[in-house]
Amino acid sequence: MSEKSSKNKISLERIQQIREFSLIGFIIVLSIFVQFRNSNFLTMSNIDDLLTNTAILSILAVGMMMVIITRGIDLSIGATLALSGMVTSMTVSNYPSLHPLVALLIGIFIGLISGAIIGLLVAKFNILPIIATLGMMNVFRGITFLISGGKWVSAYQMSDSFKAISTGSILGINNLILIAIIIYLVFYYFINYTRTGRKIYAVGSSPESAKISGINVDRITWLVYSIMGGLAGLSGVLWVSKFASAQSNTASGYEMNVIAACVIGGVSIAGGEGKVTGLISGVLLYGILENALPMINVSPFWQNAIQGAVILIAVLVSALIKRRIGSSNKIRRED
Amino acid sequence: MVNNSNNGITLNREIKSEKEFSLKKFFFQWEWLLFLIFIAIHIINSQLSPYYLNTYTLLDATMTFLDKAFIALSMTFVIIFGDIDISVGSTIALASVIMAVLYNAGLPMPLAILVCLLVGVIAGFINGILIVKFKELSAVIVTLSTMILYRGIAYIILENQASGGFPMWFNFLGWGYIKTIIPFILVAFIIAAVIFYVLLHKTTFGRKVYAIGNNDVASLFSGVKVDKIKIIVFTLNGLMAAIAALFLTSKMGSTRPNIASGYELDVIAMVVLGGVSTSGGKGRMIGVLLSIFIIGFLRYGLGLVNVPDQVILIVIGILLIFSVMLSNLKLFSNKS
Amino acid sequence: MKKFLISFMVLVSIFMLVGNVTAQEGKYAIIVKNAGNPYNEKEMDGFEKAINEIGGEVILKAPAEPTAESQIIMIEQLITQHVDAIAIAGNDPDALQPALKKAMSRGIKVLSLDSAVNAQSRMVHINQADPEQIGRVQIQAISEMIGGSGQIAVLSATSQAANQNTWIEWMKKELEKPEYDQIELVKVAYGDDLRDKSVSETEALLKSYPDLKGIIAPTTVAIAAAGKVLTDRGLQGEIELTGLGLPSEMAEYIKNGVCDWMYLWNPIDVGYLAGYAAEALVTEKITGNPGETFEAGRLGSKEVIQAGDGTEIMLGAPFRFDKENIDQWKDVY
Amino acid sequence: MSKYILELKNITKTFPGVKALDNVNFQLKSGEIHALMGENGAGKSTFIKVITGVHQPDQGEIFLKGKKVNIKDPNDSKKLGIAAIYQHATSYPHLSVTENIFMGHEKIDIKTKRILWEDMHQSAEKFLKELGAEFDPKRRMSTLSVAQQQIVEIAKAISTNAEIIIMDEPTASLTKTESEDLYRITEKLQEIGTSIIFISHRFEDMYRLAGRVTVFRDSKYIGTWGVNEVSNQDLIKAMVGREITQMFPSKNAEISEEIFRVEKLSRKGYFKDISFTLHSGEILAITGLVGAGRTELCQSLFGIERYDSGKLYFEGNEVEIKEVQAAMKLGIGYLPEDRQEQGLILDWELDKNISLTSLDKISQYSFIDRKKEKSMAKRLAELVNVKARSIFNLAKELSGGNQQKIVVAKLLTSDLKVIILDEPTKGVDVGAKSAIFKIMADLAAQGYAIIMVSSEMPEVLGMGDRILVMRNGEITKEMAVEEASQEKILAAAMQEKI
Repeated sequence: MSEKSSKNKISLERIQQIREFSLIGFIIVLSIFVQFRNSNFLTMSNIDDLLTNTAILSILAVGMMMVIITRGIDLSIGATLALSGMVTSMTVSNYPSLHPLVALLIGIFIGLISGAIIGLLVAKFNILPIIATLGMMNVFRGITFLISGGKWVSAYQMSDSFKAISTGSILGINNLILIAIIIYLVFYYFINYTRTGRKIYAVGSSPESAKISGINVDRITWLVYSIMGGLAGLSGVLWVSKFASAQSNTASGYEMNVIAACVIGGVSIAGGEGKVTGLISGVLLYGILENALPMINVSPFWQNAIQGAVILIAVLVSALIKRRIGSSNKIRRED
Repeated sequence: MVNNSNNGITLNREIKSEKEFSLKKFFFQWEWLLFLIFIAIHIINSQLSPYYLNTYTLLDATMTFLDKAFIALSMTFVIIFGDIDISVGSTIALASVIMAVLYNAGLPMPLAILVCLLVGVIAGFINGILIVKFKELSAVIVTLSTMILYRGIAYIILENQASGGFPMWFNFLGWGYIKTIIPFILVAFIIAAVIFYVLLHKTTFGRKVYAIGNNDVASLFSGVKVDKIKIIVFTLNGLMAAIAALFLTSKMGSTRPNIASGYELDVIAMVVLGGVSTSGGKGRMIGVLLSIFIIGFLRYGLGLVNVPDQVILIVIGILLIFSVMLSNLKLFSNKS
Repeated sequence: MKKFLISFMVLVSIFMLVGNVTAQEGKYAIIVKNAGNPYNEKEMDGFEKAINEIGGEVILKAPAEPTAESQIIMIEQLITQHVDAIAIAGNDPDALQPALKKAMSRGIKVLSLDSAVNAQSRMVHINQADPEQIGRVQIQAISEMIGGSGQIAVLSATSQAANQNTWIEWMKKELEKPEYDQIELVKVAYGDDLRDKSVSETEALLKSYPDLKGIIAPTTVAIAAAGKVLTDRGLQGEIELTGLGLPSEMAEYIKNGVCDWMYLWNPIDVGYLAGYAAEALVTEKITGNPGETFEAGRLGSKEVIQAGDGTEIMLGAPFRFDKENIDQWKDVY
Repeated sequence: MSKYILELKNITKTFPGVKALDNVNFQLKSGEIHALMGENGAGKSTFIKVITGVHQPDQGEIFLKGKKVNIKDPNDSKKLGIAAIYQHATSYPHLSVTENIFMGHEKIDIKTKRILWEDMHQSAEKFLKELGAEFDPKRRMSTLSVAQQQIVEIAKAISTNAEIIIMDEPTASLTKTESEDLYRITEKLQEIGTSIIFISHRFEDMYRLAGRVTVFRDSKYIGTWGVNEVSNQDLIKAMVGREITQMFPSKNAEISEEIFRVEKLSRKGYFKDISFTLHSGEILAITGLVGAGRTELCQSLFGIERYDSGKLYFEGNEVEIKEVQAAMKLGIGYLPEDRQEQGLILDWELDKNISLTSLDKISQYSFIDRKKEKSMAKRLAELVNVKARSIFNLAKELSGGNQQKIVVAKLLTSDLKVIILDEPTKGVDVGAKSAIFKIMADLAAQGYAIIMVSSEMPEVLGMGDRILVMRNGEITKEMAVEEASQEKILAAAMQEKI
């Protein structure tokens, strides 16, 4: 393959930046439009609500981004979330004096185990991620149902300290938002400033090269699914704490929202590509759509179609931008 | 590198063009394993329920799962590309809703059915054209967006209403029998299955589909109209979703924008269990057919002894993972 | 491969134990909306209790997702098992018609409970409470709570939910009465019976209508979600909440004063009544015509009445849950 | 202390069904450049992977500086100071140059384990400068040219402080000048004391760089010679196992009427105002540096990428070629540069590969006639003299040269008049090369018109009847082979715009 080089080159950072700026631009335009229709949109309290409601999605999106970077996908996170939420809340209802931190740890632990199983299936048994997670989604969901016996855990069965996990706040910032921020800082550092974090990109960018240069591809693959599971487990606890109710069908289908947020945020399903900064704008746009559509009195029957159209447009536009840059840069080798 | 050249130019040698029959190769095929599972399921089911092993039951059982199986036929082509189409459930809803609304607005039923098929074709065509024109986007992304969009349109059209009241003869699709015991849907499915089998395995079209799934660049260089064939396959998938919509709508007698949600994952599970690899280029129609009936009868049989749905889901989930794990053992040749 | 087959068979035979088949005289089946919902579980409990009292085999079915498609498959499976009666809480009033008609044509008695299927698909419906009464009583309650004037909103389940839609229609009819002139229904929002969506819809209501005085949520996920939002924001007393919800889910919010009272019927009784009605249909004590009566165990004598173009059996008035009685019910359902 | 820095004794490695290395010996002197030669499939690649720990030998011992070592994985070899530059670049296309250089041994803060990006960028820049490259280390790897990527690979090896660097066919995709740069870099490495194993097909690489040469054949060690002690012919004989007397066949094609004419063909950003004619029986060689637009021109002539303007005349009639099918219908065939990616479906049997270009010939109403297909495949496979047991062999099981023959067989399924060959001998070993040249000569003799794109001077001069030199998307020189020389071609390929 031959290519022209050295002329008109635009660096990797530049491509990402243009993409992110266009997304942020879109978010701003959308926000102004919504604000125009409902002046309550850009108030502190609504922004607080918006961020709180997006927090869990954003936590899951970080894990999903890492999975997708390694060319994988995880459809089981909704089920893992429900399983962890159910087990934790059942524990809490039986031992009301349990410290909330312990509850969080239980949830993360359950998530980690679930994720580790999937990681094992994908890394060691070479089962394609979409199949492994599709199968385990059924299994986790079924287990949640069996252990709960079809019952819900309701608000009155949960201790106040447990519910306070998601309602409490520090320095006026809701705990959920704080947890999400901490997660983002931790993973921003992990992905950009640790060797293991960079290996995730290496594995996704070229598994063959990674293998030859001595990176343990299986271990990295296993790791990202375990992290994804752990984050889903954490989200499970936050979810049941936030809504003060645990059901076996909690967050059913939620994985699609998370994947959509990642995609809007510029994470490439083909692997190797995706940044935390991009992801934040993707998650924000998704959160704004969820928050704004009810506020500007869009008919509930139109909400689905509008969401679909916005995702499609966001994806197509970003593809066009990339193509523009690509053609002036003649990246003909990428696939 | 197995066949090393070492003797330089010799006289043109005879190259064999007849296949050597290998018993091992013949039996170590994915389809045989599926066949064994298929038999096992029937043995287990008949042990579990006294009602199971009965011509009526078995024939009737097919009515419960064949509607989505139609999509599995064309989804096989999509997955052989290495692509995936998760918008089919929404396409069903959209096609069905438009058909019902137009019928109730006075359009004769046969025309409404045609429109239903046309909606499926258009929905599939849009998927296809977007995937071909935006090669940097994977099919997952495109169909994820249209999945939300198509169902959204169905909601806009019908809001919270149901629509139905179809003529009596329309019931025949989902509920009718031929020769009093053979479900019409089974007959229709067998015909469709034969057509798709031939299309995939006997025609140049099928050969090109495999070629694209294996290596689309080489296919393009070999004169295969890659884009055109991709669009056709996605359009076909939309059409099959519309056909599934006909059977499902007939079965329910009325329609709503929320029908067939989650169908896409059922369909994908059928195809994947059938040995079609989502990484593309591999898989056979026979495997998919076996897997359709394995999942269908397994569900039906366990349902017949009133195993909770969730437990059935666990069984299917484990079956899916185990079978794929087994196929990874490289024991099985799994070629086109 | 052998190992696989053996383990597979073992697996399946374990599940065999779950659904044990014992041959008895009558076979009664119930299909609820979906599994994993305590309300539906309680309906099944009640149904099972009734059939045990009568003496008969009971089959309990609950699809994983609340869809008509999965219920159709279950009806087919029950037809194959030659049950005597099917009681169903329909996920769609019309879409089950062909399947249920097929069942009836095979001599199976079909009745619906809780969420009705259309009159052609059933012999009789077990009505937990009169929809008219359910609709009107919620308006009366909210009016009393907000003092007869102000903006109210409804937070429902999905836009498709038949029960909720009927109730909302009756709410609107009740609102036409002159005594509610001061009350304005500003919006019907849909939380799709999802926790996250119900919460964000509630928040949107609060923000879009700063003068909102009351919320009616005629479904348990929505009323609990609204209860949670109002609790978290300390809005008890400022915005009133009522509707239909499970006592267990609502205990917290009734006790803390966010929701002064709400309504529901006893799902155990709904299932229980369905069980006796099924037996009455099978033994042909009733045929589903108006005026027929039968004994429904501890519920006493019940009468079949005309309702719309079909017939139904009424359980009774919706039950009012408040601070006084919530503790005795919260652990029941 | 042994005089060898690296010594391998009696190495045997077996893969299921194949003995990839059979009792092989090898000795590398400290500070030497040692050429390793052999045909494709001789076991060179496996040999490297044994040294770098990607594969473990079944038998045999490895000594490093006289000490026996056990290399279990690539990390071990890295620690021992061994680095390899593989034939197919092992880069991460999505990541920056810096990261490609430092992947796995990033500079980190000793205490916090934090990656020090600035340090890395700086040393990456330093390494690149040392190697005479001047691109920004923050650039994305996929935006680099093949030669630039090669330099990044070398920088990667330097960054690990490797004492032994193995280069697997580094010049295969490079042009003449790029190769020269590489030679210089390699010699620089030698100067600072690095020992280098240099694997190549090209004799000129060996003569230019190496002090000693080792030859493998059929997974076996054949011998080691001083470069100055061994003749070209002897080496070929050692590699091929027989003598090749004549690399280029004598041409006896009759060049007759014009068949194809290109007038002012342009595609923005790729090539401009290309005009030439082509006659039946003629071999037209197009040469120039990689990136001169040769491949793009050919792909436009074959309808893969559309040209923007210009006219095409085929047998005197004006034609438009907008898609591959149009080109094929006219009788134009194209043999792509990258046979594995563009020419073949590696997981397919030979018969299906061969028939893919002409499915309509073996089908009726779109139904494939397997009998016809098999007999066509058999006939053509035998015609191009593929070494395979049956037409049901998978394409990936064949050697590079035989794979190339299958791609040629694919072309021959249709009735062609013009055949475009893009780098037909790239990565092909000596034995197969001469076979391919013979096929080309035969085709020309049968009246086919042939366009051959090649970067290999001897090939251009040996096979072409007429030579076009391209530079920056334009034709800078057209000459008959009689008046051409290496110097003239090179001057035309590199000259500034006239």
